[in-house]
Amino acid sequence: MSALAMAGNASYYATYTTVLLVVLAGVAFAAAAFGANRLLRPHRPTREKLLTYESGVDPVGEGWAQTHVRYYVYAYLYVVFAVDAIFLFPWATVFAAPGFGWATLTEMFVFIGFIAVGLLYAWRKGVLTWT
Amino acid sequence: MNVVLQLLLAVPLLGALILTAGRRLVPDRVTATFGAVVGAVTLLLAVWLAAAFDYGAAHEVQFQTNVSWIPAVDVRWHLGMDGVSLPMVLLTALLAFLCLLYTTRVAPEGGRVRALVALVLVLEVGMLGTFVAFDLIVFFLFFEVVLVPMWFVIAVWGDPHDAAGRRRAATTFILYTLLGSAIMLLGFLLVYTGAHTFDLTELATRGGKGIARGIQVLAAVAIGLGLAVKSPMWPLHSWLPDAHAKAPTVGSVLLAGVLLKMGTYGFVRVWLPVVPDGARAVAPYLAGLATVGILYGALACLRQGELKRLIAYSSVGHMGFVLLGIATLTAAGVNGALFAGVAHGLITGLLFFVAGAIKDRHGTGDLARLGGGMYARMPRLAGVFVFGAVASLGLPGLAGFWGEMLALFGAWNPAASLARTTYLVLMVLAGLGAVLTAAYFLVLVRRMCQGTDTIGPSLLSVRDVTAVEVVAWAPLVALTVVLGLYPGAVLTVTDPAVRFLVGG
Amino acid sequence: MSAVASFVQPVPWLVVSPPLAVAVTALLVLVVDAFAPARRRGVAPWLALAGLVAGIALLVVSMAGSSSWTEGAFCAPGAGAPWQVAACSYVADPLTWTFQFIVAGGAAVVVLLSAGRGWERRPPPDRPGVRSYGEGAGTLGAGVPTGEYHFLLLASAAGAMTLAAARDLITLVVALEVVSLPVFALVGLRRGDRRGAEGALKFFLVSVVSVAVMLFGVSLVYGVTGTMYLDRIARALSPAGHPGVVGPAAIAASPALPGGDLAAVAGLGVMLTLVGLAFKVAAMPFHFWVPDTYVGAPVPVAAYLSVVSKAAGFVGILLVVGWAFPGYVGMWAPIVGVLAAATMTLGNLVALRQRNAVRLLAWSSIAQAGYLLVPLAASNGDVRGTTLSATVAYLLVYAVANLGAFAVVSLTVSTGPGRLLGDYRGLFWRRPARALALGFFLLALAGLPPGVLGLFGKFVLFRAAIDGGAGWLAVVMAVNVVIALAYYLYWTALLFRSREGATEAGPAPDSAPAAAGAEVWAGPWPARVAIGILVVIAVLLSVFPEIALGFLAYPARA
Amino acid sequence: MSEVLEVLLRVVGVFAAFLVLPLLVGQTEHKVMAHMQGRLGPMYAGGFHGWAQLVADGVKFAQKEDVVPARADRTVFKLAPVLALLPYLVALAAIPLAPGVVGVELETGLFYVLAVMGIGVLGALMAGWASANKYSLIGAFRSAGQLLAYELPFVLAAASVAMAAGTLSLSGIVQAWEPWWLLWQLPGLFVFFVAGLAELARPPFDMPVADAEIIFGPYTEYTGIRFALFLLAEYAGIVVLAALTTVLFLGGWEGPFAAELGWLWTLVKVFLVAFVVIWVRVAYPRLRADQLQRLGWQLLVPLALFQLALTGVVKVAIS
Amino acid sequence: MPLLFPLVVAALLFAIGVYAVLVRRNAILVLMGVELMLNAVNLNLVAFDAWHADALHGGQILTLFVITIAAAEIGLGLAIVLLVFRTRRQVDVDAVRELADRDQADERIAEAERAEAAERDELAERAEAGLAQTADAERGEGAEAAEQRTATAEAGR
Repeated sequence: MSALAMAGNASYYATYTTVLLVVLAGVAFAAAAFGANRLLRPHRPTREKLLTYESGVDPVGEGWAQTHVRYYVYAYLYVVFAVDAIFLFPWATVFAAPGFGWATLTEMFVFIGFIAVGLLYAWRKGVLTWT
Repeated sequence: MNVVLQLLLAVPLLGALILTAGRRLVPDRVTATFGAVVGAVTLLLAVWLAAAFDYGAAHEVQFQTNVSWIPAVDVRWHLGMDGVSLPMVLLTALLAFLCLLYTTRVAPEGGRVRALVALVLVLEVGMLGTFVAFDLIVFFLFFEVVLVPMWFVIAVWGDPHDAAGRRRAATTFILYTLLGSAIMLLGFLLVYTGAHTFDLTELATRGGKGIARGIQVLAAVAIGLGLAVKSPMWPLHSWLPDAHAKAPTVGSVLLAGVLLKMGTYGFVRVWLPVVPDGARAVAPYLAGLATVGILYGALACLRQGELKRLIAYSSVGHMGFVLLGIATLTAAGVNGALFAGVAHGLITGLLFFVAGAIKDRHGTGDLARLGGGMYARMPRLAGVFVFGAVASLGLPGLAGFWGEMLALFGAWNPAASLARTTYLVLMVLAGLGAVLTAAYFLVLVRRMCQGTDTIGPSLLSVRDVTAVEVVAWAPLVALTVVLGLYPGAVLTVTDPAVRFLVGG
Repeated sequence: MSAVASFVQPVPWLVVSPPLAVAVTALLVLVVDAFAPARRRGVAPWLALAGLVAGIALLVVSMAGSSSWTEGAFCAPGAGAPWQVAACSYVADPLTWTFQFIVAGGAAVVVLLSAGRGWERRPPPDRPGVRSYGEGAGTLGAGVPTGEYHFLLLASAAGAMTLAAARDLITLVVALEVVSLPVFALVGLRRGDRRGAEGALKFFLVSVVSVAVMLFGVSLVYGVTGTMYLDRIARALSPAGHPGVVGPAAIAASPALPGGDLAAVAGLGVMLTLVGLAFKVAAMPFHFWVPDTYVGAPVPVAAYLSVVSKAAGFVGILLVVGWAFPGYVGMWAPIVGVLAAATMTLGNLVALRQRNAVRLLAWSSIAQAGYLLVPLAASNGDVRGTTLSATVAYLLVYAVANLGAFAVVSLTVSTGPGRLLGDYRGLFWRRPARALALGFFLLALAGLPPGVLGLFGKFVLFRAAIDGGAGWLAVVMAVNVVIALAYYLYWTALLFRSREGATEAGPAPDSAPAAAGAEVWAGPWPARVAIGILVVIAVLLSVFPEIALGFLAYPARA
Repeated sequence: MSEVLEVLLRVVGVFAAFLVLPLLVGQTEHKVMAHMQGRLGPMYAGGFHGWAQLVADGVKFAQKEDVVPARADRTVFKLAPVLALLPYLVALAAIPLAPGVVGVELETGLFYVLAVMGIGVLGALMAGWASANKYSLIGAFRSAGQLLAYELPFVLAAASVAMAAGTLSLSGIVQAWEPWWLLWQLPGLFVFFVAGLAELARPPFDMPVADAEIIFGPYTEYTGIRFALFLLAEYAGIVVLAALTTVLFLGGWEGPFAAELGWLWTLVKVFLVAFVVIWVRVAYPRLRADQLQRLGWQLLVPLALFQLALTGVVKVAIS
Repeated sequence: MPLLFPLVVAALLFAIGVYAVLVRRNAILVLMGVELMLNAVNLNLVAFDAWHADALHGGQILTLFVITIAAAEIGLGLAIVLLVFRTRRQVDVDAVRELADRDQADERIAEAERAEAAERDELAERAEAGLAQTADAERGEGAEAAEQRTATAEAGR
C-alpha cells in the first residue's frame, strides 16, 4: 500500500463492484431481449406505420410543444427537498446517539422549518394550486 | 490652540457655507457685499496676526495649534506661522479681499455671483491653509482644496467666447496639478517611511536625518515634481498659459498671485528642509530647468498675440527666477525667491486686474485688435498698466527688482555643495532672460499704449478706471512701490526662518 | 468517539446574532408579504429596515459585550498534531464587526432607496389592454415584487455578514454563495425586463463558473492540508506551526502530510481559490460581467452589487489570503499587484468614454476594486496588519461614496431621465441639493477635497503601497487617480452646466432654479433620507477621518 | 476465489428474483383483478389457470415488429425502456431477503435505494420526449410532476424509519425493528405506501398513462419488446416498493422462527403488500391532477412531517 | 485503492466541465458544464476526506454543501435562462448582447426609458380619467379591488 492509498476502503469498492455487476446483468438482459426481438420480428415499415400516432388522424404541428412553467417550479421544489434529504439522512442516523439529544433534534426541526416556510410561500403564491 | 489662526481658516469657510445655504440667509442682492465683508474680516485677522507676530523670533513657528487629528495614520492638525508663512498669508488675504471687493462692482460674465463668491472663499481657505499647515498631510490636503474651486472658476466664469476652450483649460489645469500632487503625496509617504512623522517642524529640525539618501533623492524628485507642476517649472508649465488666459479676472489674479506661490512655498517649506540630501542632488537640475523656463517664458512672450497669455508666459519666466533662487540652496537665493514670489503676486495680480479690465472694456484681449493708442483712449488705465509692466520687468525701485536680483546673487554664490560653474552659466543665461523680459514688456507697452488710436469711436465711450478699480488696485500699486523701496519689510521677516530651514 | 460526552456545543447567541437577526427578518418579510392583506404589503421595506437596524444594534451590543475583541463560535478544540490548533468557524473580531457594519448599513441604504411610493401615483384600474404597473416601490420603479425583493436583499446581506465572520473554508464558501444567489435573482427580478434578464444571465454564468473554479481550488487545498479551518491551513502550509513565515518549501516538512511533494498542488489550489474570489470583486480579467449587469439591474440593486457584494468579495480575499495563505505571499502578491494595476487602468480608461451614468459607475467601481487590491499586493504576508486596516478603511470610504453616487443616480432615474450623463446637465439648477450631494460623492470617489474622506482613503492605500515597497504600484495608482479625475470631474461639471438651450455665455437669471426646480418631482422621501444620511456620514468622515482609518488599528497591532 | 463466486451468486440471485417476482405479481394482478371484477382472467396459457400467461405475453412481444416513429429522437427513444427498467433491478439488489441474504450489503442502503428509484422517472421522461408525440409529452411531464410532488413525503417517511433505527442500512433497519413500530410508524407507513404508488404511477395515481385520455402517455408510440420492458418495469416497481415497505415498516424477515424462515416471511409480506397494490387499483378511481396534488401537498407532506417529529421526540425521549 | 483513481477522474470531469463552459454557447449546456465541475470538486473532497481520515470530516461536509449549492445554482440558473428565453426566444450566450454594444445600447436604453416614462404618464392620466369616471362611491373599493386583482395576477403567474 503506497502513501497515496486510502485505508479501509477496499470493501467499499468491492461492494459497488457488485452493484456494477448487477447493472451489467441488467444491460445484458435488455440486450438479449432486443437481440431476440431482432431475430424474431418482421420488418416492414410503411409511411403510415412510422407516422406519429394521434388517435388515427394525421398529426398536427410539432410534437415538441412548450410546456408550462409550472413544471419548472415543481421541479425546483423537488430539488429543494431532494437536497434537503442529503442533510436529513446523515443526521437521522446519529441524532439519538449518545452525545446528541434534544438540541440536535431541535436544530433539525429548525432546518426543516425553514424549508417549510419555503413550501408555505410557494403554496401562498399559488404554485401548488393545480389549475 | 490658537484661536485666531483657526478663525483665519474658519471665517472664509463659514462664509462659503452660509452662501451655499441659500438665499434665505444671504439675499441675492448682497452676496457680493457679503463676500467682500468676509474677505475683509479675514484680511483683518491676517493683519492682526502680523501685528501680533514676534518678529524677533521669526524662525520659530508661532500661533501654533497642534492637536492629534487622525492618530491611525499619524496625522496631526498642526497649524502655525513663521517668517516664511507670514508674507504669504498677508498676500493671500489681501489678494482674495481685493478680488472679492472687485466682484461687488464688476459682475462676472458668467453670472451666478453667489457661487463665484463662495468658490473664491473656499479658494482662500485652501490657500491660507497651505501657508499655515505644519503637517505634511494637512499641507497636502489644503494644497488639494484649491483645485476643484479653481476648476469651477475657470470652467464656468472663464472666457465667455470660448466655452469649450475654457473647459479644456480648466481640465488641463486640474489634471496636471493633481498628477503632480499625487506624486508629491507618494514623496511624502516615502519621507514617512524613513522619518515616521509627518510633522514639518520635527522634520525640519531633523534635517533629513534618519532618511536614507536614496530615499531622499527619490522623495525629492517626487515632491519636487508635484511642486514644480504647480510653480510651474518648464516643461511642466503648459497648463498655465491656457488657464490664465481663459480664467476670469479674479481667477487669473488668484491663480497667478497665490496659487503659483503655493508651489514655491512648498519648495521652501518642505523640499529644502525635509529632504536636504535629496534636494542637493536634484537642485542643479531644478536650476537648469528654471533657467530654461526664464528664457522660454521671455521668448514665448515675444510671440504672444493675446494680452493675458502674454502675462501668463511672463509668469513662467518670473517663476523661473523664483525656482532658480530656491535651487541655489542659499539663504540669499531662497530669500530672493520668497521676495520675488510676493512681488510677483502683487505685480502680476495687478497686471491681470488691468488686463481683465482692458479685456472687459474692449471685448477682446487680442493685441492686434486692441491696437495702440491706449494713452489717448484711457490714460489712467494705460498708466496703471505701464506701471505694472515696468514693475514686472524688474525696474529697480519697484518690487520686481529685488527678488530677481537676489536670485541671481544666489546663483553667483550657490551653496558649497553645488557646482559653482554650472550656476554661473545659469546665472548669465538668466540675466539674458531678464533682459529679454524687459524687451518684451517695453515692446508691449509701445504697441498698446503709444501710437494712434486705431479703434473706432464705438469704444470711445468706455470708462476709464472706475472707483472700485481704484480701491482694488491701489493697495497693489502702493505695496509694489513700498517693497521696491524697502525690501527689508519682507526680507527681515523671512530671513531668520529661511536660515533656519536652509541651514537646519 | 464514545469518550466524548456531548457533541452539542452551546451556541453563543449574542456573537452570532447580527447575521441571524437579518436572516430571520428575511424570512419574516417573506411570510408577512405572502400572508398579509394586500393593503399591508407596503410594510416589507420597513420590516426589512427594522431587521437591519436590529442587526446593527446587536452588533454594537455584542461588540460592547466583548472583552477580548475576538469571540469565537462553533469551535473545534486543538487536537493531535501541533498544527491542529483550536479553531473556530465563526469569529467575531473587529474585522468582522466592521464588515458587518458596512454590509448592514449598505443594505439599509438600499432598502431605503427602494422604499416608499415610487413614481406611480396610483395603480391604474385593471382594464383589459392596459398593463398594470402596481405601486412603484421607491426608486426601484415598478414591476419588482416588494416582498421577494426585500427577502432576497436581506438574505444576501445575512450571507455577507456571515462571510465576514467565516474562519473556515466551508462557512466561507457557503456564505459566499448565500451572498451571490439572491443577487442573481435581484438583478432579474423586474418583470418583463429584457435588460434585467440579460444582466442576470451574464452575472450568473460568470459567477457560477468562478465558484466552481474556486471550489476546485478549495478541494486541492483541503487535499494538501486535510483541514478546512483557515488557521490550521496556514499552519499546515508552513513548518513548525509558524504562520506566514515560509512558503511552499515548507510543505514537505509539514507534520500534516504523510509526505510527498505537494507544493505544486497546494500552489494550484491557492491560485484557483483566488481566481474565484477575483471574479467576485471583478478584478481585471474577470470584470466583464460588471458593466452589463449593473446597467441591466435596477439601480438600487446595482448599488448593492457595487458595495455590499463587492465588500463581501474583498473580505473573502482578505480572509483567505491573510488567514489561510500568508505563507504563499511570494506567490500571490505579485499576481495581485499586476491584477490591481491592470484592473484600475482598464477600469479608468474605459470609464472615460462612457456616456451612461450607471455604466460609468460600473467601470469606475472596477477601477476602485483595483485600488482596493493595492494594499494586498504590497503586503508582505502580514495581511492582518496594515493591509487589513488600509483595505477596510478604503472600503468603508468607497462604500459611503459609491452608495451615495448610486443613490442619487437612482433617485434621478426614478424621477425623470437619468440614465445618460447628458441627463445630468444642469441638475444643480433643477435640484440643487441633489446635485451638490452627487458632486460631493463623485469628488470623494475621485479623492479630491471637498471629498476629504476619499482623499484619505487614497492616502492610506498609497501609504500601504509605499510601506510595502510596491512603489511602482503607487505610481500606477497615482496616474490612475488622475485619469479617474477626468471623468468624475466631467460629470460633476455637467451638474453645474447651464441647461441645454439656455445661452451658454449669457448670465442665467438667478431666479431660474426656483422655477425649474418646481417642475421636477423630488422623488420618494426615503431615498432622499438615505442620501441625506450618506451625506452626513461622508461629511463626518471628512472631518474626522479617524473614524474610518482607525477602525482596525488597535487589535490588529495588538 | 470464493469471494468472486459469492459475488457472482449474489448477482445471479438478484437477477433471478428480478425476473421471477414481477411475473408473479403480474400474474397475481391478472387473476386477482379478474376475480374482483367477477371474471376469471387468463385460463388457457400453460394449462392450470393460465399460469404461463405472462410468459406467453413475453414471447409474443419478442416477435412483434419494432416500430420507431419517423419523427422520433431515435437513440433516446430506444434507450428509454432500458433506463426505466434498470433502476428497479439495481434497487432490488440492495434489499435484504433474510439476514445476510442480500445482493449488496450497503451501509447507506436506504439512501441508495431512494436515489436509484428516482432515476426511474427518467425513463418515462425520455420516452415521452423522444416520441415527438403530444400525448407522450404530456404524459411524461405528468409523471415527472407526480414524482416531484410525491418524492418529498416518500423521502420524509423513509427518513423517519432511518431515524427510528439510527441507521441507513436496510438490514440494520430490520434488525432494529420491533413490533410496536407498526403503531409508532403507522402514519409513515401510510405516507410511504401511498407516495410509492404515486411514484410508480399505479392506479389510482395513473394520470401520466391514463389510456382513455392520453393513450398510455409516454408509451403511446412503443410496441413490441420495448413496450414489454416498460411493463416489466412497472411490475418490478411494484415488487421493489412492496419489498421496501416490508423492510422499512413491516419488519422484513421478523416473525416466528425468523432464524430459519426469515426469507419466507419477507416474501409473504412482500406479496401481501403487492396484493394491496392490486387491490387499491381495483378499488379506487383515477385521481384528477388537482386532487392528486392536493393529496400530496396537503395530506401526505404534513403527515410525513408529523411522523418525523413524532419519531424524533419519541426516539430522543427513550434514548 | 489508490487515491489517484478518484483524483484523476475528478480532474477529467473538471476538464470536461471547463471545456463545456468554454465551448458551448447554449446557456443550459454551460450550466451543465458547471455541474460537472462541481461534481469533480465533490469527488476530490470525498477522496481527500477519506485519505486524510479527517476526524471532522471537513471534506464530506463541504461536499454536502456543494451539492446544495449546485442545486440552488441550477434552480436559479434555469429560472434566469427561462427569463431570458421568454423575453428574447433564445438562450445563446453570445447572442444575448443587447447590453454589450455600449454606445448604441446606452442610447437605446435611454430611449426606451423615455418611452416607458411617457407610457407611464399616459397610463396615470388614463387612470385618473378612469377613476374620475367611475362613481365616487366606488372609489375606495375600486382601488382595493384593482390591487387585489394585481395580486391575483401575480400569484397566477
